[in-house]
Amino acid sequence: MDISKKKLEWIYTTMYRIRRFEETMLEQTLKGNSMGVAHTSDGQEAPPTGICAHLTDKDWIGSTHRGHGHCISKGLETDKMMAEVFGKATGQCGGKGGSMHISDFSKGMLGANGIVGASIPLAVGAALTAKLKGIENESVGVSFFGDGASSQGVLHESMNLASVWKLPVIFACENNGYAEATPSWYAVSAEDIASRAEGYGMPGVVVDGMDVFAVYDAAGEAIARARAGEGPTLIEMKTYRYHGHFHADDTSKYRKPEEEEYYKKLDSIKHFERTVTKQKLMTEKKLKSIRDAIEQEMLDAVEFALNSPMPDVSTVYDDVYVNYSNPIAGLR
Amino acid sequence: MDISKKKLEWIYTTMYRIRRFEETMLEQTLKGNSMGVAHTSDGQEAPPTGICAHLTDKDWIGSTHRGHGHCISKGLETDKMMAEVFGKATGQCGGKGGSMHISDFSKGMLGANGIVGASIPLAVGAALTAKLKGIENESVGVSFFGDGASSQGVLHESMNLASVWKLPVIFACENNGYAEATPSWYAVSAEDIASRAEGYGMPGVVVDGMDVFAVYDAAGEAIARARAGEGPTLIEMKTYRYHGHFHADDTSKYRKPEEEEYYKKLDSIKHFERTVTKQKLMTEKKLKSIRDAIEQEMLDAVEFALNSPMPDVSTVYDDVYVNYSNPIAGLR
Amino acid sequence: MTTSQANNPLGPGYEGVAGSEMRFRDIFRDTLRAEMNRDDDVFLMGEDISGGFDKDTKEPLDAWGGPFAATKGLVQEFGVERIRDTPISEAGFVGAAVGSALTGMRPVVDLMYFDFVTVAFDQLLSNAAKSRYMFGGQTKVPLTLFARSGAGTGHAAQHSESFYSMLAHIPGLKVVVPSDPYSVKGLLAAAIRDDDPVFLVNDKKLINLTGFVPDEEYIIELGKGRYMRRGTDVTLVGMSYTSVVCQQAADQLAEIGIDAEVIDMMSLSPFDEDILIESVAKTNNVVIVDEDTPRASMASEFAAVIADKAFDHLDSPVKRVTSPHSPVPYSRDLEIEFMPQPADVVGTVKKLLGRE
Amino acid sequence: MTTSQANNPLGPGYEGVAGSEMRFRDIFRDTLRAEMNRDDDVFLMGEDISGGFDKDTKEPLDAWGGPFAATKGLVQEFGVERIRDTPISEAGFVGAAVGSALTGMRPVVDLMYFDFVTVAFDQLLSNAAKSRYMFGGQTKVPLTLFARSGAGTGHAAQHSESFYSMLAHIPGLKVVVPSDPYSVKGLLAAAIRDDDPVFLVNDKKLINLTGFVPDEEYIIELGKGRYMRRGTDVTLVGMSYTSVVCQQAADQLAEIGIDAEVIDMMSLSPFDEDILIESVAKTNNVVIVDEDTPRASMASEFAAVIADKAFDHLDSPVKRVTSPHSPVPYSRDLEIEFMPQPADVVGTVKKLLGRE
Ligand SMILES: Cc1ncc(C[n+]2csc(CCOP(=O)(O)OP(=O)(O)O)c2C)c(N)n1
Ligand SMILES: Cc1ncc(C[n+]2csc(CCOP(=O)(O)OP(=O)(O)O)c2C)c(N)n1
Ligand SMILES: [Mg+2]
Ligand SMILES: [Mg+2]
Repeated sequence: MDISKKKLEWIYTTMYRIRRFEETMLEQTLKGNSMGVAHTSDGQEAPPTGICAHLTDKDWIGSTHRGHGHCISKGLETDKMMAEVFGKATGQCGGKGGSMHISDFSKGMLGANGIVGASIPLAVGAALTAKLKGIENESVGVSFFGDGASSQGVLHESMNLASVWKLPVIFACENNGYAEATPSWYAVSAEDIASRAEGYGMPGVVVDGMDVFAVYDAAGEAIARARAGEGPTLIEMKTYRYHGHFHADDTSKYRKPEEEEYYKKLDSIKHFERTVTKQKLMTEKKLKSIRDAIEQEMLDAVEFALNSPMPDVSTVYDDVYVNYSNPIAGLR
Repeated sequence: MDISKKKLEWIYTTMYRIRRFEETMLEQTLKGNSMGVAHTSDGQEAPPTGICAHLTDKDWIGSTHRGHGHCISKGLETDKMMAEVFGKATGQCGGKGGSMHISDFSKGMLGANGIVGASIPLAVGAALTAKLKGIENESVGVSFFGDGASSQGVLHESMNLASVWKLPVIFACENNGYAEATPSWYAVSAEDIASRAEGYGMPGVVVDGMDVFAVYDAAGEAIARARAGEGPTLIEMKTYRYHGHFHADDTSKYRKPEEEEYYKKLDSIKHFERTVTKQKLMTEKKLKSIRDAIEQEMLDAVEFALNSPMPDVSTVYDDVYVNYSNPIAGLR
Repeated sequence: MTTSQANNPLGPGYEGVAGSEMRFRDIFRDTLRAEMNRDDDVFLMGEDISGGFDKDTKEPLDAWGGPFAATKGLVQEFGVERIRDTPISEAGFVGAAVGSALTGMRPVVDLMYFDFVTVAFDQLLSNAAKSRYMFGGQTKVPLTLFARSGAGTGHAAQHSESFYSMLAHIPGLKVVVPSDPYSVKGLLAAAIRDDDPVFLVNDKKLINLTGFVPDEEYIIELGKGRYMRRGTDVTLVGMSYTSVVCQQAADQLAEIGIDAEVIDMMSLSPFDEDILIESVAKTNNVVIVDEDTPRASMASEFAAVIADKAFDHLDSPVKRVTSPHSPVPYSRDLEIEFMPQPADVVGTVKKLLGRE
Repeated sequence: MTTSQANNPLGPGYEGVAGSEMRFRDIFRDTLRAEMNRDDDVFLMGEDISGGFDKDTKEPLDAWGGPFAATKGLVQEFGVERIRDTPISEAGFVGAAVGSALTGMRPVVDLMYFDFVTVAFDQLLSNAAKSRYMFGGQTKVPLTLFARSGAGTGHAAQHSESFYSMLAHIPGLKVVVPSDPYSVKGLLAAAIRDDDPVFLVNDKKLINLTGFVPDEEYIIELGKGRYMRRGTDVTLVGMSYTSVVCQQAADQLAEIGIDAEVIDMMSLSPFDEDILIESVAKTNNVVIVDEDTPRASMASEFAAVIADKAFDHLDSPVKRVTSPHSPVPYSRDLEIEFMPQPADVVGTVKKLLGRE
């Protein structure tokens, strides 16, 4: 295997962190500690991890409503993420954004986004910045989106733009088979979404999205192309979300138990563990120590979030603009 | 040739009528008799003619800013069209629409449309009506759009919708090589726009859009599929506009004379004339009598338009709604 | 069940009519069902309005039954053709709905969250709203759209909009904003039967509200407001959920001896100028309460109409109580601060009438 | 060239400054050029802003130089990277511009006709306007957009919009509406240098207008209005082209002895409340003139602010002169009827002051 030991550890840490963050967050949400809508991405750890393993803080990613995995892969801190979901002042966005708007511009994370498809052109724009500044080799744009988002026109506009301008963009489609309860076989008129790449003059690859090594390899190739100035790639990763569309969604109403079990067998974390132990790249002990550290991190994150203060209500009026203070406090 | 004599006459009449309508209209516009912006489609006679040859008043078409050819192919009367372009009360829309909004719902013509790409889903909707009413066999939707419009997201959304719902739609792309001055090789990331059809689970065909027989054949097949309930087709017709993007546009600034001459040699009307006379399907005499009738029709159309009254200014306030008279005459 | 309470929301003439206490969400669905039964040309489109299909049988599962289960059960009654699940292509399917309306159907589109109208904005504004006019009255667009608006549920900046003012700005479109079970029944039926495009904006905070609904079939004329409470000291103008806010404020004002009149606009385009003028002519004071952000809003519009046509009746400045000029924040306390609250209305009225 | 006319549009302090009479279109381009020279991060995107490429050499032809030749010549100076022709994908490239602004550039987007903003509406509203707020102030969006608005050129319903009110409604976005060569220079420079998204709406009827422009570099502070004419009898409030209409109306009113004050708002969001109040406090009468359609419009907003904050100064109802609540018609006579004309303003003022 052509992955450094350090990278392997990073991959495992990241995937396990995503898994446990989602499970912990869901638990907390169902307890009433989070105040809004939360979409979990456990099961889908491989796509963001395998891709972001190739990125630095100078690369940019655009994300979705299901953004926690993207955030964690891009290096955001789970305590500030948890606090944001809890609506606390110490949250990543001061409690103003919530689960669907976590972002960290210092880490190259352009924000989760509540409008399906809307973040796709943002990553194209980040890539355009790189091209204009002549730093494509060190700053690519990755746009994460789902199978459902493939039906949004802005994806097609973005693919065409990135292609005609030869921008360093990775279109990273996380096809988890469903958009809410709607199966992709119903809503998507192509067998593989990746097959659409050809019509936009870019390579399209289908990857097993439960296999982080497969994602890592495909992403490595695409990102290398992008950094070399050879333009965009569409990567479709077939994956699966373990929980409902959002915290209160009951998947049994639209997914068969067989199907859920099938994917659990493919579990990306287990697959990683089997692979690295079999190939003697990491010891079970090392794996466990990583898991233990993450468990502690989650306890700390929840504690941090719980103990953090609510934002001051005066912050409602801040940050509408940079250069102009909001003159209308609701005309009251 | 598998086309009835009557149909051949209709095709020639229609193509020549489009040609002469555009030339006459342009002349009148440059004289100042039309008041707005007008886009001519001479050179592009084959696509609408070859397609609409298969349609009846129960079929629906959506059109573009360059809509005169579509209107004429769908059976609209040139005097009312001319009057509309002149902004007269007798115009197809009472002078309220102008060149970019000519429509005739009694003829299955959903209107020219000034927003690039915006009419595409309208044709999908008409096809949906047919499907819901169980009359797909007699009512298909045809969406005309240009190479430039292929970059609008709504095209892709519409293709996907038509495909997943198996609607009787023809996506009729008139690729004239340019969107304003922008060449399609610059703006379109595919060699052939038709190649995108595959990604939407529908057939895509490239046709010589200067050859009305080729268009007729391809359209016949696609429309037969649609009427049989087998779903949509994308037809890309490579064609050329003889005049500028709009009445005041100078093509010499962005098109080479060689290129213009090349297409003039392929002229669809001349090609038709050569073919039918060579194959002895129509006589030169018959062709001439058709041309003469059209020349007279154009004189009549201009006269009708010139002599028609301007709309009463009170009509500004009509027809904003069906069921509610406009209460605000500009608050004056 | 029969009601005779004088203070029912139906106004005079409705005392003693047969009806029952119902949830907003239930009467919404019942009305959709009734209109679909009444007219075969009515059909429904949207994401997960049934929700999910069995992979083998292709049968609909009705797993969601629409956002907030608004259409639950309808697919069993009407089938997948008329309860039509869509891909996430709002511009495409709103455009298709317009095309369908232009060719003889009466589509009803569920846009889920109101915020998503932005991705279909061109189809709504350039096609739905303009077709009749720009084609010289040749055609009509009997299209209904609905979506859920409003802050207060922790949905944050992109799922909490109340920007119905922008829709009401658009000539050719109609906009209605029910505020209780009674009004949603009458307005939804009126919208579906209307030959113009109508957008029904449904505040999320109303969805589980209960209220009296007559059994009989009725429509509420588009463009008409109603009195929710009669009073003499000040007019409170509400729309959508702020009608509830106004009523709560009126209760609190009553306790300190201020007799407020409450108007529920119900329709924003067209809207009821007469009721505004009539009420202000009596009370001489007015506060308009709107959860939409203030600039170029319906609150501004009502204020402008009053400042023009009821100017001579005014004893005090025309006041607006609105959300701030900002996106909607996520955290609960911030959301509460963001939304106009009864206390804000009470405070404004007291200041206005010099009763601080 | 030096001006000293007291009645210049620049207000006090500008007598004697060096400058010259220029066309609106020319100073617009000059300002773009100056800003691009000033800051390498500024670049321009839009359809045919250079226009056309040689098939063999791939060199830009500058065949259009932008709609109405607004950017003609710039591609020669700045090259195709910074004068970037786009496919017809407004949602895509406005979104890309937002992404680019979030990552360190200062994009300027030419949307051609104002009407086309509808296809990019979501990117503008959900991303450009909200990013700073919903991300808790982490970032800024130094994005400028411009487009051509207005009726009067026979472009019909889908190429003649003036719906800047809808943009001004959106928190997080700023909106400016220059009305002459002087103001477009200062507002465009200010917009490009501003760290928030700013939309500059440019009425087509202004494009060939000439006026005095100082040579020196200057910006006009966003959110400030100005007096175009001082008077004592009535305040006329204009914005974009209606500032010209107001001045023409004021000339006509002067002939019958009515001394009108004319305000040009210049910025719609934020806007200058103070100038409105100050002027109405003096004249006690006001007519707001707006080519946008009336419902929930900037005319409504200004009326609402005046009816609240200048209420005690008002001697007469707050009047709006706007376009009708309808799409824009095509035919010339209809278009003229549609647009607010000086005669409409004069008629309204005469009625208001009882001078009929
Ligand atoms: C424009 C828009 N339409 C609809 C929605 C509601 N919605 C949120 S997530 C979602 C499904 C998205 O599916 P997919 O892209 O496959 O992502 P996944 O949820 O599977 O991760 C929908 C319909 C939305 N947020 N934005
Ligand atoms: C959404 C939108 N963007 C831009 C325009 C301006 N515009 C009108 S026609 C045109 C070019 C269209 O090219 P194409 O689709 O190839 O059609 P053609 O003009 O070649 O017939 C453009 C950019 C528009 N009308 N609508
Ligand atoms: Mg999915
Ligand atoms: Mg073209």
